[in-house]
Amino acid sequence: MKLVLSEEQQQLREAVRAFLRAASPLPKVREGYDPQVYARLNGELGLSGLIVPEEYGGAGAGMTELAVVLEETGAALLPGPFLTTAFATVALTRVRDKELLTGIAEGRVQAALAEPAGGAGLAHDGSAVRGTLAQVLSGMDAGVLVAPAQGGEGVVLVAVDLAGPGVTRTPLETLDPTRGQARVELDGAPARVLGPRPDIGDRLCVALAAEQLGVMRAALDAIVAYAKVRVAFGRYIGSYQGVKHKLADMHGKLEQAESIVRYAAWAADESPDELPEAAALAQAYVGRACFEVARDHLLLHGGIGYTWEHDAHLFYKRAKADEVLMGPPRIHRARLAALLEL
Amino acid sequence: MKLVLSEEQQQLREAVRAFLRAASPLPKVREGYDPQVYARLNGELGLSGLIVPEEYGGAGAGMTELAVVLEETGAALLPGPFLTTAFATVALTRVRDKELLTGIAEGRVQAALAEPAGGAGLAHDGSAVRGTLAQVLSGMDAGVLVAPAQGGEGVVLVAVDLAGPGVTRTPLETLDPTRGQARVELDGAPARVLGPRPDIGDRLCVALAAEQLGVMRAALDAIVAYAKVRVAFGRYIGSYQGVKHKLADMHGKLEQAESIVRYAAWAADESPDELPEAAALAQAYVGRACFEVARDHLLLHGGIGYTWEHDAHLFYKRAKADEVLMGPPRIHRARLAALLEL
Amino acid sequence: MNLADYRRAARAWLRDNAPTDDSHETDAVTRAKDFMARLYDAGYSGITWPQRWGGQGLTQAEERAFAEEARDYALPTYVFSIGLGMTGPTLVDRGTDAQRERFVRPLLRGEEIWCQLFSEPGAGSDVASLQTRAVRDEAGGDQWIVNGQKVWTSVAHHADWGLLLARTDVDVPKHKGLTMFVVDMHHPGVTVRPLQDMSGRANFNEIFFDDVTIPDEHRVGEVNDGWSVAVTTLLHERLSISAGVGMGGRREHPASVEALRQTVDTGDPLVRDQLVELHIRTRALALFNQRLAQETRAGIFPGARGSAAKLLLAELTMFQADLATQLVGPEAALAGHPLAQAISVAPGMALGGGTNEIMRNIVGDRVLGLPPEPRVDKTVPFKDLKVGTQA
Amino acid sequence: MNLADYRRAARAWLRDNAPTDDSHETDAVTRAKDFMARLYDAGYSGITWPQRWGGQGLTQAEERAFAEEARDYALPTYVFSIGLGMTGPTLVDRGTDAQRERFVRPLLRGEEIWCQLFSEPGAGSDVASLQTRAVRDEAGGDQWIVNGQKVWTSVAHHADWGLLLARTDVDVPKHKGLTMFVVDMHHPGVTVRPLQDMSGRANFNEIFFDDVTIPDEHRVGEVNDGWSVAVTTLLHERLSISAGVGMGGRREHPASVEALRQTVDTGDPLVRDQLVELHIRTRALALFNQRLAQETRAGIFPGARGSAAKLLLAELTMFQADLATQLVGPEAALAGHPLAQAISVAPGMALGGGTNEIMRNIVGDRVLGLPPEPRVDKTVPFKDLKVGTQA
Repeated sequence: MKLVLSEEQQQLREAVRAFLRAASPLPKVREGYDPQVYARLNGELGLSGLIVPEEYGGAGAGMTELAVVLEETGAALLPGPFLTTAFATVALTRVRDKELLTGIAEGRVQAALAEPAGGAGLAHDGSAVRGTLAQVLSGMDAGVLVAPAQGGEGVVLVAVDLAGPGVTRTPLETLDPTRGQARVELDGAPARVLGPRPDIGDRLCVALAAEQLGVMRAALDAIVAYAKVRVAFGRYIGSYQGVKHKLADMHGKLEQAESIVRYAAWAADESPDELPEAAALAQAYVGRACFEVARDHLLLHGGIGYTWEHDAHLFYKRAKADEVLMGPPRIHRARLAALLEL
Repeated sequence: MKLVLSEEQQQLREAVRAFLRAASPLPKVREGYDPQVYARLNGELGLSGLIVPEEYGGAGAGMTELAVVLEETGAALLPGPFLTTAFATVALTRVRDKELLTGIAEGRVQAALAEPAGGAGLAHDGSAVRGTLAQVLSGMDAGVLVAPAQGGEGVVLVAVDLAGPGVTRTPLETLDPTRGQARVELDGAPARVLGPRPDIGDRLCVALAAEQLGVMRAALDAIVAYAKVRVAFGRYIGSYQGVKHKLADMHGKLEQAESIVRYAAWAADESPDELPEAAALAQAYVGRACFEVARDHLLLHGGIGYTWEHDAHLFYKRAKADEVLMGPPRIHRARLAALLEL
Repeated sequence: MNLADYRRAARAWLRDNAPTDDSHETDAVTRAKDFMARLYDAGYSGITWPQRWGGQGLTQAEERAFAEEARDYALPTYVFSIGLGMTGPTLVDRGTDAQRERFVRPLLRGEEIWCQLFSEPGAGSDVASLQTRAVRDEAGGDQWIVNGQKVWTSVAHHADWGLLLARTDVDVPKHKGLTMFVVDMHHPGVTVRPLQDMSGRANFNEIFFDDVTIPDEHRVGEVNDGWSVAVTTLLHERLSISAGVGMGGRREHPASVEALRQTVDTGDPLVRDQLVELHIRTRALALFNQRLAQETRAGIFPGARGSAAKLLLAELTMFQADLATQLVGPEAALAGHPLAQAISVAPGMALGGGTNEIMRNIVGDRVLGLPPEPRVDKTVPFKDLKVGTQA
Repeated sequence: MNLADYRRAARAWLRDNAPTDDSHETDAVTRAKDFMARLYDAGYSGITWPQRWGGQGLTQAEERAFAEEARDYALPTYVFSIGLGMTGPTLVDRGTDAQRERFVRPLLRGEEIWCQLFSEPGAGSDVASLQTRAVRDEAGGDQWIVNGQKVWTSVAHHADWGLLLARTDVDVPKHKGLTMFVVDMHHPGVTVRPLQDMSGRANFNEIFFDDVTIPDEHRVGEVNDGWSVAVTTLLHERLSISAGVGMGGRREHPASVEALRQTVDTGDPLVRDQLVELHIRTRALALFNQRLAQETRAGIFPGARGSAAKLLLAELTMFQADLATQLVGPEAALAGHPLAQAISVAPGMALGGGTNEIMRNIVGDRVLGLPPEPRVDKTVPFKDLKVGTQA
């Protein structure tokens, strides 16, 4: 088991962190998805091809490296389809037809994966799909939809050009102002069958947990920094045990969350037997801890944290949106119960 | 709805509190059940007859008054069969044969009620009972056992002389050193059938919650007093927010617990339709709150609270023993779910 | 008139005069002012206030009777709430006779709207560290010149007058250099800017003062004795908040047990148990509030114990919005979903009227009598004190 | 010898020499001393300690290799743990050559047992406020006379020597008037009394000093510089605690998921979910501890982050005993039930080695770099300082 980053992985982290600090600071995050930032993410850092196999033009890295990157994009609250494209890439590396991977690796294609909790919401006839997806993450920003669809030979994964015919996209305003969703209606939209639907749920759990780890880390950093400069009653608020002890508890959650994310990513790469339990653990622990830390970071800011112009609510809302992204969080606990054969 | 004590009820409270402070201080509590204290409780305060109807020599008071008294006996961690005799009295006022009530009112009889969660553990043939009761509260201290038994005409309540033939009592050492339990085996012990088993579960819940309210109040009082005299790093520990804020949260639990106990006792006396929900609420909230307060009161004492000679563990253990007295606490939550038709 | 008659008369008046719907055909403030004038003329505004200044001079009993009769109506008195709950009582307690004469009756009749100007960006929980300056200018006819910024001001965009706490001496400790004023909100140099909260709504304002003059006759209390006046105001604020705690509307909350049982899967025992937990906490706090209310009626003033109730309400509000979104799942993250709004406004209860930390200090100090924290800010001259946000 | 050979040799030695059962046929201390002598003679005691004083002069790598090989054995080294983990390293770091010569080798060979005498009834978290006095008596041949009381002393009833922190000057601030000594535990005037904890066991002692003399040559460090020596000892204590955190035995705990799934009704979905919660918390902390261990092996010293792990362990220990008794119900309240013991000992983890509040301070100050609390006790002469328990 490997819970500590290698030197290369640390370098990757530093590079992504430095890039995002400069290219996507929080004032810019409020402006939403910027394709130019994505172009640079690919051009300068090659992130879009990170987990694409080398034969399709990618770097062939594993979940451990993807987790390192998602932690940073999470900490930066990077807007746009980065997470969902990572989800789609995880899916695309596990189907027969891998052609889309090249476009993703080159940064030409942003793909949105729709993976509704309760099976396929679409039906296909070999060349076109019909059906409605109620909530597609970054559905307005992505160019290609990757989704499961029911056909004659069972459930397969299909790819649909979101700018093509038969597609109606409706933007949904979301709690999280930094990342939107769309309702997508498909009425005979041309679709390409990629192969049988792969089993990727565990890896999505790990990827999302990595983003959540970043969100909680950045939220804790922000409130710790504020506690060192904000004064009340003549003392820095961080010197009051009422604040200090809460921050210490938040730190304990962060340490445990990071340990779990490293473990789950390692399991995805190296120990598939451990992956299901590790993935369920990651969502069950990290999703909750992320919201709790983001919540307390907001509350400890006092009144200013309640204003729209302060950034605290951005972390709080991303944390809540992420917590329920894959369904009511109890599903991860139920899965743990099943895996532990309780 | 009445959530505030009347002047008479406040006088009752003061009288019981003053008596117990003098007659049963904590060093004496460690010596266990003292029948002489009970004799005075009856002689000077008439407590044994409190809820016995006047026609049987009692004061004919309601659950509201009983709750006031149990709060004080709880706060004092009074050893012996006071609670179980109160339980038995609640039962005896609701059966056909009320003869035992006179002895209870006079303080001659201490009765232990055995009310196993899962129905009757005993069988009777009209004149004698057989069977085993695994845990009878104050079973070594009481003179009479009141318990449900299965007979030809259904489940009835029977009374058994615990000093009589066919009775084997084995003292059980318990977590709570201030109040013991006994295993009681009945092998043809002479029994008197009192009448059909009455439905008293809700009232027992309320009575126990009143004791728990007293335990948590006394625990909070003790740690608040200590926080005002104990110094660390040149300051009273109660001046540190780490301690102060925890005590404030404990106070909030106490306020809510008291409100619930007053409400549930009022419902028992005045609004039977509300009683089942109020009683389940009382156990679900007060049982948990009592343990949490007793736990934190112990922890905040620091190392000294971990010693046998300090009293903190007596409250902690009583709180835990009370929490599980009627079964795993989840049963009260399950009952609430059923009553709310969730 | 005995109390029963009083109550009957109030009931009849309300039946005939209370607006039954909240339709927005005419301007809300105009309608509110119109209603307030009728309320005053009928003798139901300022029931316990002194007759000399326009009140009715009656007792708490009449006021309570009217409040109980009014409970089922949504009276449009929101824009007057600061004036009626805080600034008016402060003027009655601490104003000069000239100020009472000038301000109280129009306030009670709804002719003039008031706001309260204490909080600043750098002075939240620690109000007395505020930095807005008032400098005396005797050349200009004994007046004061005010510069600075206030925040979290309700109804300021409608207000005619504001009760302003400003610093008049920086060479003394922070509590000892403050003075209270009445400021004309229509004066040039007063800028009111709506402040958007994290839910996107603008229920509050920021106020900027740029060389705003105030005549000395609008000073409330002595120079540099403003903190004691502010304490009066804050006491009234606490009373009016705790009077409102636990009142009305909670059953319609989208995160209440009643609402959730309609929308979530109660076939799942875990969901059911979470609703039970929410029920337990909701009932526990509701009963505590009812007990406080019964004690108050019995003459036992709750004092700082109301802060415990406010703390518990803040925690419950956060808990239930959080729980509800977890139970509902992905849909709760859509901006149009009632729970998205609930999770966005939930922190407000913990931040308005004192943070949870301040509430815990109050309960610890005043209810439990715990020793105070050592204070570093009570003796240092304000100009040497660390305030606001700084490294 | 390369590391692989070292490890093989250690494995072979342990296989042949480690006691395989813990039977109590002979006196436990006698058996422990016998084993310790063999361990020392085989070169496995004091692996990293200087050769000059009886150690092996090897590196952390060898020590870790031996510890890993020894993990599966229950070596009877408990009575030596204070000497090996705290007082011995302190003497090596801060003792005189004469002290090292006299004390270190017998300590490593298990010939003499040590205890540590810092805590007092009035000085728990705040060790430096201790009141035990050592007064110099030059008349009696340059010696010190000690009076006072210590508490929470492990293995004191077996100890030959104690490392004693005592106050030698009350006219200076509390940290500046302390001196460290080695005290003979067999000296007349030393009384060791077992201290029963709340579970009824006596794993600790109270020690009373009544005119106990100590020769000045047994002073460790300079007069009034005892606090800096104590800091060395406490650093070693923290290292040896954090090395032990998360090690062994937790799966056999009666409140572990593994134990509970055998005894409680997992047919109830609510019970199952509670076990899931316990699993989540247990795994979260175990993985954190493993990450700290991997970082340590990679040369990243965890420092104060170990206090976060200790805090989490204290909370988990309390949580799981509490949860387990709730799940089991009335039986858990019988003294013979394993969970009755678990709930009785659970608070100990939060109270030994620093309360949860102290741990939170350490994490806040040293990990997060938060500003310190204002300190009132650093400048006041000790005799004027409030200490212990007083109104």
